[in-house]
Amino acid sequence: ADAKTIGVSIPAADHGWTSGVVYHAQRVADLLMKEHEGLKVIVKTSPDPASQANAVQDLETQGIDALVILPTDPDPLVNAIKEVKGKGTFVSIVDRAPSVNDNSVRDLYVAGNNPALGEVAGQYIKDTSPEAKVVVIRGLPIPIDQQRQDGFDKAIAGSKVQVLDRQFGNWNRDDAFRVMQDFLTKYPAIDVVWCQDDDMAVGVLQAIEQAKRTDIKYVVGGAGSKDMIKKVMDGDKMIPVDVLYPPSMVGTAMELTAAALYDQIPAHGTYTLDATLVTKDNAKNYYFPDSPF
Amino acid sequence: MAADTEMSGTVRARRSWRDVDLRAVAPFVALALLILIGALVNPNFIGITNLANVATRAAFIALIAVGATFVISSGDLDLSVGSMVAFVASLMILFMNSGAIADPGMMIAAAILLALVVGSLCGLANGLITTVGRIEPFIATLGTMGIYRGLTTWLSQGGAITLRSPEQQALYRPAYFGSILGVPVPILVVFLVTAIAAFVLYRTRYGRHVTAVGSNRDVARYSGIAVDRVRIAAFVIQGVCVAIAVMLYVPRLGSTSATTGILWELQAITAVVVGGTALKGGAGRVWGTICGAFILELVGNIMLLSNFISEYLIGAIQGTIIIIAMLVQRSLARKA
Amino acid sequence: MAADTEMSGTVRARRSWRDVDLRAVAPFVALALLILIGALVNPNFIGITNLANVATRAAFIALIAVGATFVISSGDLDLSVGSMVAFVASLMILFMNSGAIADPGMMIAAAILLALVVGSLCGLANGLITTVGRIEPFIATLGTMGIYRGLTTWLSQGGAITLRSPEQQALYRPAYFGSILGVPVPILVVFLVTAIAAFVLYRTRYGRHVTAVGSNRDVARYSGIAVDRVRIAAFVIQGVCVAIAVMLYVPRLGSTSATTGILWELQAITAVVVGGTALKGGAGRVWGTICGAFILELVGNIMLLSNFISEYLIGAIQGTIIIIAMLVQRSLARKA
Amino acid sequence: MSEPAAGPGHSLLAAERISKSFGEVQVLFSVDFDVRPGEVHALMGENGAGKSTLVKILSGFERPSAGRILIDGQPVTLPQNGAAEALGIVLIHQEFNLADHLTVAESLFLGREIGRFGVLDRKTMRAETRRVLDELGARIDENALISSLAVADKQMVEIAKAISRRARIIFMDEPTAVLSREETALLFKQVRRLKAQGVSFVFVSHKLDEVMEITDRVTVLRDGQWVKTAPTSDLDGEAIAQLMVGRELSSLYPAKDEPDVDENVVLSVKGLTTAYVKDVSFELRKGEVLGFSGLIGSGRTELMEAVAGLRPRLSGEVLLHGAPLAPLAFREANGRGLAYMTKDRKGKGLLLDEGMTANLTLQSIDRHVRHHYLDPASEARAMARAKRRFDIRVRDDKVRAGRMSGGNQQKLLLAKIMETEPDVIIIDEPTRGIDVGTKQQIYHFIAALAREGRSIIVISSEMPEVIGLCTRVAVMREGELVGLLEGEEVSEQVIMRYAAGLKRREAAA
Ligand SMILES: Nc1ncnc2c1ncn2[C@@H]1O[C@H](COP(=O)(O)OP(=O)(O)OP(=O)(O)O)[C@@H](O)[C@H]1O
Ligand SMILES: Nc1ncnc2c1ncn2[C@@H]1O[C@H](COP(=O)(O)OP(=O)(O)OP(=O)(O)O)[C@@H](O)[C@H]1O
Ligand SMILES: [Mg+2]
Ligand SMILES: [Mg+2]
Repeated sequence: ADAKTIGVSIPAADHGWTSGVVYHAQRVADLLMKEHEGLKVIVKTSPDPASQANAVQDLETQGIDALVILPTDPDPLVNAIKEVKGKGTFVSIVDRAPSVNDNSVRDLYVAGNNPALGEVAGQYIKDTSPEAKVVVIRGLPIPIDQQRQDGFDKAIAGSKVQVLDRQFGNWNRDDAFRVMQDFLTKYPAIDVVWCQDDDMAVGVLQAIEQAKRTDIKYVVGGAGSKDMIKKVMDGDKMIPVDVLYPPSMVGTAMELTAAALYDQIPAHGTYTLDATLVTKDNAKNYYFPDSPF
Repeated sequence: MAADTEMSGTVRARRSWRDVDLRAVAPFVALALLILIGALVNPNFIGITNLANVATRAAFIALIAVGATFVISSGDLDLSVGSMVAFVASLMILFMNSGAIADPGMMIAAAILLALVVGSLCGLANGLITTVGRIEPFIATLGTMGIYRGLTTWLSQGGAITLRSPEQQALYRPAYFGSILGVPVPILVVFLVTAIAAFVLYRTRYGRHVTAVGSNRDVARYSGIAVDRVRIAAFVIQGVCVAIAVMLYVPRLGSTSATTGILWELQAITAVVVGGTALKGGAGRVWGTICGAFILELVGNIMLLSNFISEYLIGAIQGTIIIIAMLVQRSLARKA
Repeated sequence: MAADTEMSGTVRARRSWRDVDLRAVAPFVALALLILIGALVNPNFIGITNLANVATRAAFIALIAVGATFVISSGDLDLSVGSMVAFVASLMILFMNSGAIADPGMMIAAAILLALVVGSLCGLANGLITTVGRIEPFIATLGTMGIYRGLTTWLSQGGAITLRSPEQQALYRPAYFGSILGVPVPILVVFLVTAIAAFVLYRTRYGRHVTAVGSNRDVARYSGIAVDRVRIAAFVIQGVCVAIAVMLYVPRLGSTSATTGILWELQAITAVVVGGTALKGGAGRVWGTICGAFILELVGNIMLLSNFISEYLIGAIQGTIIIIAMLVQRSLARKA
Repeated sequence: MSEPAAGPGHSLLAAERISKSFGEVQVLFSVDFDVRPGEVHALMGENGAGKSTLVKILSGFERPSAGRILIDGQPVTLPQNGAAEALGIVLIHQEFNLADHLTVAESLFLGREIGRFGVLDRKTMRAETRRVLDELGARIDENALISSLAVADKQMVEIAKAISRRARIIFMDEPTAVLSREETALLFKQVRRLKAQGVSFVFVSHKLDEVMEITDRVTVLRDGQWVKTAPTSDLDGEAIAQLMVGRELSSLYPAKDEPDVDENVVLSVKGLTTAYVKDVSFELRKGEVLGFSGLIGSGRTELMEAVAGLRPRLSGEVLLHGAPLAPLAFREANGRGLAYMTKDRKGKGLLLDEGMTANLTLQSIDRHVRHHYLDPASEARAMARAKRRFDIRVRDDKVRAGRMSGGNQQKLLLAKIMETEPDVIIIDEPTRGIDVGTKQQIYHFIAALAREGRSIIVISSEMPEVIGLCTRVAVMREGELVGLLEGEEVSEQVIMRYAAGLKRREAAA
């Protein structure tokens, strides 16, 4: 087989989900290199858009045939991606779509569905507890977080589900603990917590346990960390479900890209992954005990 | 009481007596004002549970900031404390998970000892690089900040490190969630540590030397003080304080991740400065420091409890409040 | 050449001539060493494209750090620059999206002017709070850091602010991606700004005053220098430098969000210190500063180009390299 | 040769062929020096002669480049950084060695705190501090912060610190430079008391009368070389001065030129009151040299800083050339030709980390701006001029100000102020730490300025200086102006009586 290089640019492992991304990217990179002789896969992580733009440039310097990128923040990276694409490199964008997302920017888009993550959570809450009073813990003030909020709002629109409050927990356990403690102080009755991220759910659960409050029926996280999936599997009352937002999507994109490079399948356009609702019944399909996330 | 000890530490000229009095009291006045505002914002605020929550949460930053008071008083700066928390906590949990000791009680004791040793060594490393290597503390500890954080990420492979044994967890949990005579353990720990720190800073030879080194290094050297040793010791004290904070942190969530302790260094330094210690070195105010830590946590708490602030603007308002608190403090200090 | 200008700016003792010589040259030696290491790590490294890329990327931090050199030389510190970048860039893009001016060229010119005005005003605010409010610059600018960041989040309503008109984008793009006589525009801008800054710092009355204020405020006051005005002006210069960085930033990414510029303040300060300026204030080294910015960017670049370092350890190794670079520099400076 | 070599048995401490170089600059050339038990030994020499360097070497703060030091006849290597105190060797530095954030009591015991197991016994230390201060007659609060002390009080703290140590030899590097006659007398009382107990002193001073009064032997250095060691009784002031300078000195003070009574009033202060100074009024005429005398802490510095606009004033008016001067308008005052020279040259006068030129032109930088940029050549010319005019002597032109000898720093500071070409000049302690030869030059310089029609206020703790230079002398006491002496009245006895509160002016004018 001929020598090809795939560059993979992903966010640095700064919280649970991104660490899952790094794990899967490296796992699939090894797999692919075993599968295709002569293929080199270089994985690079970056903490923020500006340094990711640098990383993309540096990958280009090394000479790559394809770029798989999961942008920390898509819009600021469009120019950098276009630069690569302009040189005829095959480009796959994963998860986060820029506002202009057509084939002038990329060849392949593997979409994690952020609005759907919010929508599935909202739908579940609306169905299980139609009159729920909900507090929401958001991530960081960046677009993907906003999309999840929008999806959630869309799902509960018109229902009797009521959002008491929204605050940022920065996708960080300690901050989520703090925010939850204050929510508990502020609201005497809360039915459901939606924190859209399993890392933050860890802090939320501790805060609830400490306050010994029994009014909270359950917590909906998201992303599918092994700890939370395990709880769902074990039938934990506080974590009845999880919304899948698998960090392994980066691996899917890498596999599709490799396939495109070696002309096994024509890979173009958009592949959207579901935001699957994980329940006690299907949980074991999504449990990866070896993953760091 | 707290303010009293502050002042007896450094008795001043008669002429500037009232002046100093107010300067030491100023952070406490700012704290009282904030509590007043909080009570107006939300009736739940003034409840025992909420105040206890806030004080307990402030414990981590307060403990770290007590250590930072030593480092800053001696004229240095330590930016690595946040990632040091993550690093020490990771090692501690990994050790507890290793099952090296069967008895959970013994295991926890050994883990605490390990945390203290690792914390001191991290502090020692900072101290040596800064003094022997003659690198500005800002840069030296920015470097070790990267190193400790990187090692943590590597240990956890980017994910979380979670305490596995439910037995250990159950046994250790009260260290954060428990209370003695109605006072949460973390608050007791903070007061104990601060009292010891105040004693060391104001009543011992070492504390005197810290002030002298921070105030004027040449003078200290000419007075036969081993300047580098004093500075290194301050970094080690900082490391021990970080380890104590970790001891309370681990039982809280029973896990660490790559995000643990991010930006805590800025919060600790802010607490120290809000508490009245000057960044240029010289005079340290330990009680002021923990007051500063409470102020910072209270500001966040009030924001969250208030109903009229857009979540997007919280950062902006927090910044404004800190500036206003400092202005109040300055104008108080200047008046007399 | 760069090092030359540095020295002619601050003429020193003949006896310590070699000594000073080396101290000013040290950052450049560290830079050269790094380039050597880079060449060994990856053959692509030494290519013109790569080096030009790195230099171009370093432009943001370099420009901000040039401003920081003034603030630090005058004995202050500005932690708000990172969020100031986000704030100024957001306003600039919002203005360009507003369609207030039809002609895209005119619009860009007006937007640049706006950025400069907003940047200066942000700097002015920092300066006034620090000097008139008599708040430690660390706290004052930590407060405004929260304010500028919060306002950005609010402006973007938690999302991104993206330049909409493709016409404007196309017209403005060369400001970052273009080159004149083969030299990328940002590199030209950096050198131009640094040359002007060096001139101001070493060859004007204002520059002399900055050094005096930074090395001893009382002496400056007793010499009839308007200390506060000098300090405020340094903050304003910092604001203008941030605005210039924004002018290059907007055409590069065409979009901002609440995460733009996070931690850039630490990078800028690091660049200044690695470049040989002391955080205590006093003599500033502008050329050293941009050398420091290149060093920081190069370290990142080498990490990325090398393929044998675990992703998780990058932070740790980056930290180590910075410490080693400083040690090299110190031992060089001490030798002569 | 002129002196029989002291046998080892006679010397407590002896230095043999000491040389010292800083980098390539040699400042001491094979100097011999010895101290006998219970003697007071004066070390004299021009500014920059190497006196401070020698005493630093003999007390372990600097290492000699060559030569050896003997204690009780045994060659030793002195421990560094004040550790020689354990051997009974104490140095009062020419420049203060106190930390701003400590109190007086804390400073006194810094590095040798009393206490057990590292825990301080603060009560004992405070009481002991009080005792020493009382012995010295210093009215300083032992709990006051060093940063709140006036320069002279800091000097007293330094002296108290040295005296409180159980010393065999005390080196005193210009301890009296900022002290008035009274404090000096109290200091000498202590010196005599300790001397009677067998303590030896090495006394560095530029004040010849003090040297004649207190010392037993004199050693003179010139340009880093040993010139002579002789019993003080064998010499007189003139002889010492001649040995130092290497030439004969004409009269120290120039002829006074009294301004006409109808000469314009250039500076008029009316009812000026600050936190400490109470209701002071005086006038300064064109071409006049007005002296301000008084004890330490009498408020002269505070008054003048308020006049110049460096300190807030509570009430009162200042007229410069007839036009009022707003409070705290120092820059404006500068622009209108008023200059103020501080006595705190390290804290407020010079940028210690900068070179001479940067310091010289700091206040007058506008004169060297051409087309908005600084003209280094013009600055260099100014520097060359100032060196000639004020006899600034350095062995290395690029030396940092902080490393210059004390006297040369003082000259640089004076030069810096004069660069602004002021016509009303307030000088606080003009000759602090300046050698006799240069003193004479400075006095003539001041007189020449007055003759040119400039007006000068001289604040000085050296009574002969005020008397020798000024036609009128104001005396202050505890923040008040208690006397304004003219003509015959300008004499040591009269000034003293006012300063001590034995006499005061009838109802202020
Ligand atoms: N650390 C140093 N580095 C370089 N030169 C120095 C240093 N210390 C002193 N010198 C130089 O040594 C010479 C002698 O200085 P020294 O302070 O001993 O003079 P001095 O006799 O005490 O003068 P003064 O009467 O003015 O105090 C001066 O030229 C001075 O600039
Ligand atoms: N008894 C006192 N009460 C309050 N403040 C005092 C007292 N004595 C002195 N001070 C303060 O100390 C300072 C007096 O020192 P200042 O330097 O003004 O006097 P001076 O006459 O110039 O003395 P010196 O001889 O040292 O030059 C003033 O600023 C004053 O505020
Ligand atoms: Mg001297
Ligand atoms: Mg005075």
